Amino acid sequence: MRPRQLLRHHLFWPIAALVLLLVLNTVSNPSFLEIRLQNGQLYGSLVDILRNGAPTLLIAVGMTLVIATRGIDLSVGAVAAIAGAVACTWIASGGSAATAVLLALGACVLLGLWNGFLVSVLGIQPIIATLVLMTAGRGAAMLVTEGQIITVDDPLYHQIGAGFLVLPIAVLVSLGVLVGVALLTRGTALGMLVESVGVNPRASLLAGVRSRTIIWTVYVFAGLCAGVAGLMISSNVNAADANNAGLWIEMDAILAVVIGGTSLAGGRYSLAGTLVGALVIQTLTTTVYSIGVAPNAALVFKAVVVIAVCLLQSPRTSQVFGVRRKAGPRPSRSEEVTAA
Amino acid sequence: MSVMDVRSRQVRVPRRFLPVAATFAVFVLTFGAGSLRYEGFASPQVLTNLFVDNAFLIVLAVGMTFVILTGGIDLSVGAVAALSTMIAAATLEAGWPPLVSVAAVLLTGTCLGLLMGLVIHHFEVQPFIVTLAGMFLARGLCFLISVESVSITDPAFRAAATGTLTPVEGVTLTYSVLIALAVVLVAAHVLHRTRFGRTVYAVGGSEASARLMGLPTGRVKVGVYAVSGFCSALGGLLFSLYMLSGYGLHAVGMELDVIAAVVVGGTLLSGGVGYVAGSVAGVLVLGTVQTLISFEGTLSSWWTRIVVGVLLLVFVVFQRAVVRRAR
Amino acid sequence: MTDSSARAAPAVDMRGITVEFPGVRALSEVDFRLLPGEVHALMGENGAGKSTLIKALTGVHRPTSGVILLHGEQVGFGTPVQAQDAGISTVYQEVNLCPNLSVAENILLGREPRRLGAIDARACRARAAELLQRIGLSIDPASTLDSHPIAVQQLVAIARALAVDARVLVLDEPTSSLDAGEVAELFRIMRVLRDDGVAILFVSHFLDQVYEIADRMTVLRNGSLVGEYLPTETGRLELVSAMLGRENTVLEEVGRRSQERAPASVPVLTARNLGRGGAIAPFDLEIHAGEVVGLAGLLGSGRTELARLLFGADRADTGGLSTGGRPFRPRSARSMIARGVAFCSEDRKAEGLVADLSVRDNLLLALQAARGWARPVPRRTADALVAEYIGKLDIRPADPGALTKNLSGGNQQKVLLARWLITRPKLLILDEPTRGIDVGAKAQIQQVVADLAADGTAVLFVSAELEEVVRVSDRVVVLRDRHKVSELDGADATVDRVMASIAAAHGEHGRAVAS
Amino acid sequence: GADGSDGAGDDGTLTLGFAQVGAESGWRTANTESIQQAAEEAGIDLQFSDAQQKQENQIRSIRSYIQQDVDVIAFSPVVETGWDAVLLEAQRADIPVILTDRAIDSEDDSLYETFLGSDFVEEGRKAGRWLVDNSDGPTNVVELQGTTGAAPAIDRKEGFEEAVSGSSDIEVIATQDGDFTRSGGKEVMEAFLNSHDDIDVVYAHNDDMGLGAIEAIRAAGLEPGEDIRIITVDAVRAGMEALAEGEINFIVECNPLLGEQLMELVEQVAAGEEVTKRIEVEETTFTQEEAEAALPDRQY
Ligand SMILES: Nc1ncnc2c1ncn2[C@@H]1O[C@H](COP(=O)(O)OP(=O)(O)OP(=O)(O)O)[C@@H](O)[C@H]1O
Ligand SMILES: Nc1ncnc2c1ncn2[C@@H]1O[C@H](COP(=O)(O)OP(=O)(O)OP(=O)(O)O)[C@@H](O)[C@H]1O
Ligand SMILES: [Mg+2]
Ligand SMILES: [Mg+2]
Repeated sequence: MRPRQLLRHHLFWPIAALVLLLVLNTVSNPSFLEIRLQNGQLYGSLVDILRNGAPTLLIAVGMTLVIATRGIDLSVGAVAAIAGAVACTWIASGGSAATAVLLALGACVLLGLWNGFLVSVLGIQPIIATLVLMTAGRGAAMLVTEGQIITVDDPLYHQIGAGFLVLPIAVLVSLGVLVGVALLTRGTALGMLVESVGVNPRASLLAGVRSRTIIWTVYVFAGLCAGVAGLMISSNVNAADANNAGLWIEMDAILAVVIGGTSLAGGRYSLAGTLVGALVIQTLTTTVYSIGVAPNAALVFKAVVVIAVCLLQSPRTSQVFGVRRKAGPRPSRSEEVTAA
Repeated sequence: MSVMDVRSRQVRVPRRFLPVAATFAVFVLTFGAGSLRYEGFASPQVLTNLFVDNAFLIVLAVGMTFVILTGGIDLSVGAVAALSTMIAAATLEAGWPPLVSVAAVLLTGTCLGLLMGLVIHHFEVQPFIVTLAGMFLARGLCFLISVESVSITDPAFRAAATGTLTPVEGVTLTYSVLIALAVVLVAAHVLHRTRFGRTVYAVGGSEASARLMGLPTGRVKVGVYAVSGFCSALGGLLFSLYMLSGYGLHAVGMELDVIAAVVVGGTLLSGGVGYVAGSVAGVLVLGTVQTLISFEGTLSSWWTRIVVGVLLLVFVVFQRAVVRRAR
Repeated sequence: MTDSSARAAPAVDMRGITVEFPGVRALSEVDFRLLPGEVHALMGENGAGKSTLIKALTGVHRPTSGVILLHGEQVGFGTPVQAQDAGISTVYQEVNLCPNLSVAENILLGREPRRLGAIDARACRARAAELLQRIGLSIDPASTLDSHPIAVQQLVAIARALAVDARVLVLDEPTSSLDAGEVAELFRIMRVLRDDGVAILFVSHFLDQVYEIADRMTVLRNGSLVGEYLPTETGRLELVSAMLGRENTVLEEVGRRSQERAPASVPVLTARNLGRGGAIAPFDLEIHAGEVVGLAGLLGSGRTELARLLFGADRADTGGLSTGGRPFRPRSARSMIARGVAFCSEDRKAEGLVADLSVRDNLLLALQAARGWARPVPRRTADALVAEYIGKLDIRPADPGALTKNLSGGNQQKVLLARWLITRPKLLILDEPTRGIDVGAKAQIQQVVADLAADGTAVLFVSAELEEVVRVSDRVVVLRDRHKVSELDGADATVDRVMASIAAAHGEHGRAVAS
Repeated sequence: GADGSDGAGDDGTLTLGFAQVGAESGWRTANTESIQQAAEEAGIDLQFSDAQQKQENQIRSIRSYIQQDVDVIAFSPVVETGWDAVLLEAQRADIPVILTDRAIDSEDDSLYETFLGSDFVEEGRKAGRWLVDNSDGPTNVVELQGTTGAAPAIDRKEGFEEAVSGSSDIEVIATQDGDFTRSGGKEVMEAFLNSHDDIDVVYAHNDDMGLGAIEAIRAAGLEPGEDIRIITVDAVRAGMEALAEGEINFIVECNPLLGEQLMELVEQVAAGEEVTKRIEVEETTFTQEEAEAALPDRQY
């Protein structure tokens, strides 16, 4: 009974994929799992994976809530670029790191408000509403930096993306936000209301749920997450690259959310799943770099891993293999049909 | 009391055509605005160029319309188009006859689409993910064929690419335009005059209901991805005529342009509502934006992006307003 | 048990059917036989397994064990398509049509007349019009389905089922939101088909209807077969106790509430000249605390529209509301909820339940929404409330964690009702609250309404079943053609008087049909 | 719309339609600015468009320049192939075309007047030659490649390999796509550092990746420029500063400032003069000392 339940857990296969990737890395490079403590900082490939995955994870956390309301936010990459651009330009022109961060995050909140306005008030389809900012936002980021890569040299700012408190600060921030969101949404009624808006917006509205405010809030939160992620990305390399920072990160974030078992159709979400998903994605990237999959084949490799995880995770697969009962009804398919 | 008199609410303009009509109106307005602002804009050739430059987009948008109508999404279209250019270029370079090469491209695209459809339907994996993986796969395959761009030197292809028609004095168009328009007509016919098409709408409206109504939902769900794969391949071929080359980085991010065009054309991403005509209008609108920017000629790189975003916004908001007013 | 069944070879013969869902055994070892040329009623409480049996027959669910014979041949349908091809035409309980398509398209989907491989639009229109005509529904076949209320959608689903020459016709609660006129029409058609030798499986919770139309009845209880009965030989009481598994159940439905109306208290809600173009002509209405006001009228008379306007679910063009003497315009559902008004929609699938969430979440949704996200209902209180209402309304399975979408239709309806009861509103608007509810539960719900009123809650009660409206209401408001035509009070509020008011000549309100 | 821009020709000002690749790097932005500035100084009317790294956009812009009947068209091709159709159109409309920065791969070189730009292979060779001259003993090199398939990436790799192939000591032990960006460079370098502990030299296809690698090397507790030597291409300001500070060891210049040269060419071509098919931009290389000297008057 026990192993069977384990096999059916929605995170079993993503975690299995994660383990497999780690094994693959360890085989090709035995020192892969090594972690050393150096000047009070943990150091090693695993830590690198965590640190490089931190922005994706953070964005994915925001994205999870947006997706739970049946939305999607394509603009996070552009918002991240804007955050980096604003902060670095401010610092480069002599401002302090603290005001730079505040300024950047303020801008991101505004952008989140904007997305939320388009989606919840004007009722524009989320994918298009956020596509607007995805396109224009990157332009705005370049406007701020005037197309240059702004290099900064501020030790405090550098801490956000590359600093350590035993673990990299970026990792601590992302995990902190993840845990915070989990506590906030599950400890209060927020999670339930978000899910209810995602499953049946009309019914929720008639039940008195403030759908509009909720939808608005999740976009603002996604914007804020993207902003912090943008600060991490730019601070990690001490530079704001408006054109490339956070490019396609929205896809990685969405991928992470979905691998973690949250449906793009809205409704139930899993933050733990998002964490696992983000780790899988980042480990995949690192694997490609470090076991030297030829750059040409890297994308094929990625496709194969993603598809494999999704196929194994599919309820249909577990029906065909393993957990087969004697010709039982096919619940997955019929579940959608409202029982009558 | 046996006959009930249940009056439906008065319908003024056929409400379902409103978004499409709105998009066409937006297109006409922008084009008009461009003509007033820029010399040489109001020429028939500029209008024709919208089709010439966007023939491949139109074909991709048609395929995407099928998928979105069922409530799905296909992120692989850009990558499959790139793969098509690559296969065409590589096979032609290897000396295949053009027709065989074309057949190979179309077959590959359709098979890829079919495969994704099968996974989506039979394993119940979300379309977004399957097609995203399909996108990685197709791009990866491009680079496995060659990392560099490959020129197409086949005379037949070159003739097809550079050959022009002059239906009216002063207006030239390419064969691609004719192919794209033919695809649109066929698609409209399939969607509205065949059971397959009706089922596409039904699945988008309510898949569970469609299944209970005894419609072949599985076949249709797989089918639309095959259609989209085919359209991507055909679009890729038109693209390879446009570029006369194959390259793994062709059409990067084009899936988003295509989705934008379809949605601007009034199709709902939740499925069940929309028309190919709307998607064509959507492509024309996006094409007009590009043309406006070229004619403006003073925009820096960043302003270009900002203007594209803002114009997209203006269109969508305008369209929303029209549709809402009519409610 | 009778031996009349032995006469003809059964059209459908289901033997030892067992259906299991993860953790639930919905049917166990059920035998069921349907003969050609009969109307066979399938009876049972909510959640007894009627719909599941139907879905097992039509290939939606595959039985864990058991065999199905169709005209003597063993079949095993994997999908509804196969069942349909084998000549079984089905109307499922929830309206299962495509809201985005037109009425005509919905009727003909998958069987459109074609010419040269292409759909023949003209033939389609003609065929759809003919089928609508057949069930006596005069709506524009080109209008989209979702522009029609549930009752019309139900009729469209029936028209669709009649579009094929099926030898087996399955109707799962087709009459749940129809009123007497449509039901009579439907029965006329069913009789014609029966006489043609079609085997008809019919599910309904209305005993009157069953006794009127059925030739035989099969009763299920808790997923098991209780027995087969003939209406001519079985009394209602006997049937009901077979369904409920209890002897001497109180079949006596809740009587007309006897107390005198609370003397001219301040109205809970007053509508003045409230109206919406194309939906309902401006009307005045007062609802007092402790009063049950019934809304009566035919299909499409505007009952739902009136209720929605009062709740602010739709926006009014004219007039306004007032509570406690203070006038206001209803802006949104939320603002009305804040004023103590609750609304239970007739369309539970689209506007009521949050299907993917648990019963618990659904029950608490409105209460939680009113409190705001930051103040979750304390766990203990929540558990107590959920347990209380699951018990009070007898929601089955009594598992707060079950997904609402997996509940039977009647139980879903109870969840929706309980959601609003939990909020203790001042005015409860109930649009078809007993739709799809079984006999026992219906009495229960009527009792709940009576209790609410006794506690001082005002109730606006909308139902297609006129008797029910009259029984529970202190006052009946009659609607016709989207106009409020009369208000019947006290002794005037009888079924006959209401009928008369509904049927009164059109000339009576000359300005009719405002739209 | 032929009469529309005849006016432009009448008053003697030339109109140049320039289709830029995009603004994907600081180098490109410097390139754009140089062209805009030079056009202004030369009194040439510049119609500028940005293709956002998409060839189809660039083709579209060129088409619209033909529609607008500009006097000369110039562009930096996104990719080498696929220009024949649109250039044929330009040729039919009698508009001369100049390529900048990157070449095209076409059999018919009558389609353009001239190509003004760098020789990427030569840049790779310069980097390789410096390494051969400046290393003794076994040297392990890791290579941070530009975007897979991009012409500069392919050519710089090829040139470098060619130059170091003669030396048996120098070995390229790993090569990976760093996408021409800092974060790409940093992430790939981290992975390299974790999987190889014997890296002597980093060869990065542009400064940005090199700068990212510096961050990674420093984070690993090593001294960039000392423990691991770094060679890059481009010589943008940030790179030059790092070079002057000793964090980079050698930079091969790839000069974006071809505005003036371009404007001269435009005038010549418009006047119908014959120009050579291939004009190279003046480029040099920088060692640490040279960088210090050059920095004060670098323009970008
Ligand atoms: N997909 C499903 N998953 C789990 N349980 C289910 C599912 N469908 C039905 N059930 C359960 O099976 C039982 C029988 O349900 P069914 O819908 O057949 O009842 P019914 O007799 O039609 O009731 P009603 O009169 O309320 O429509 C119920 O307990 C229900 O909860
Ligand atoms: N959204 C809509 N768009 C167009 N017409 C509508 C819409 N909603 C309702 N109608 C029409 O309004 C009429 C009145 O509907 P309403 O739901 O008020 O009737 P009702 O009296 O409640 O009847 P029922 O018993 O069906 O609930 C119906 O005939 C329907 O065709
Ligand atoms: Mg049922
Ligand atoms: Mg109603």
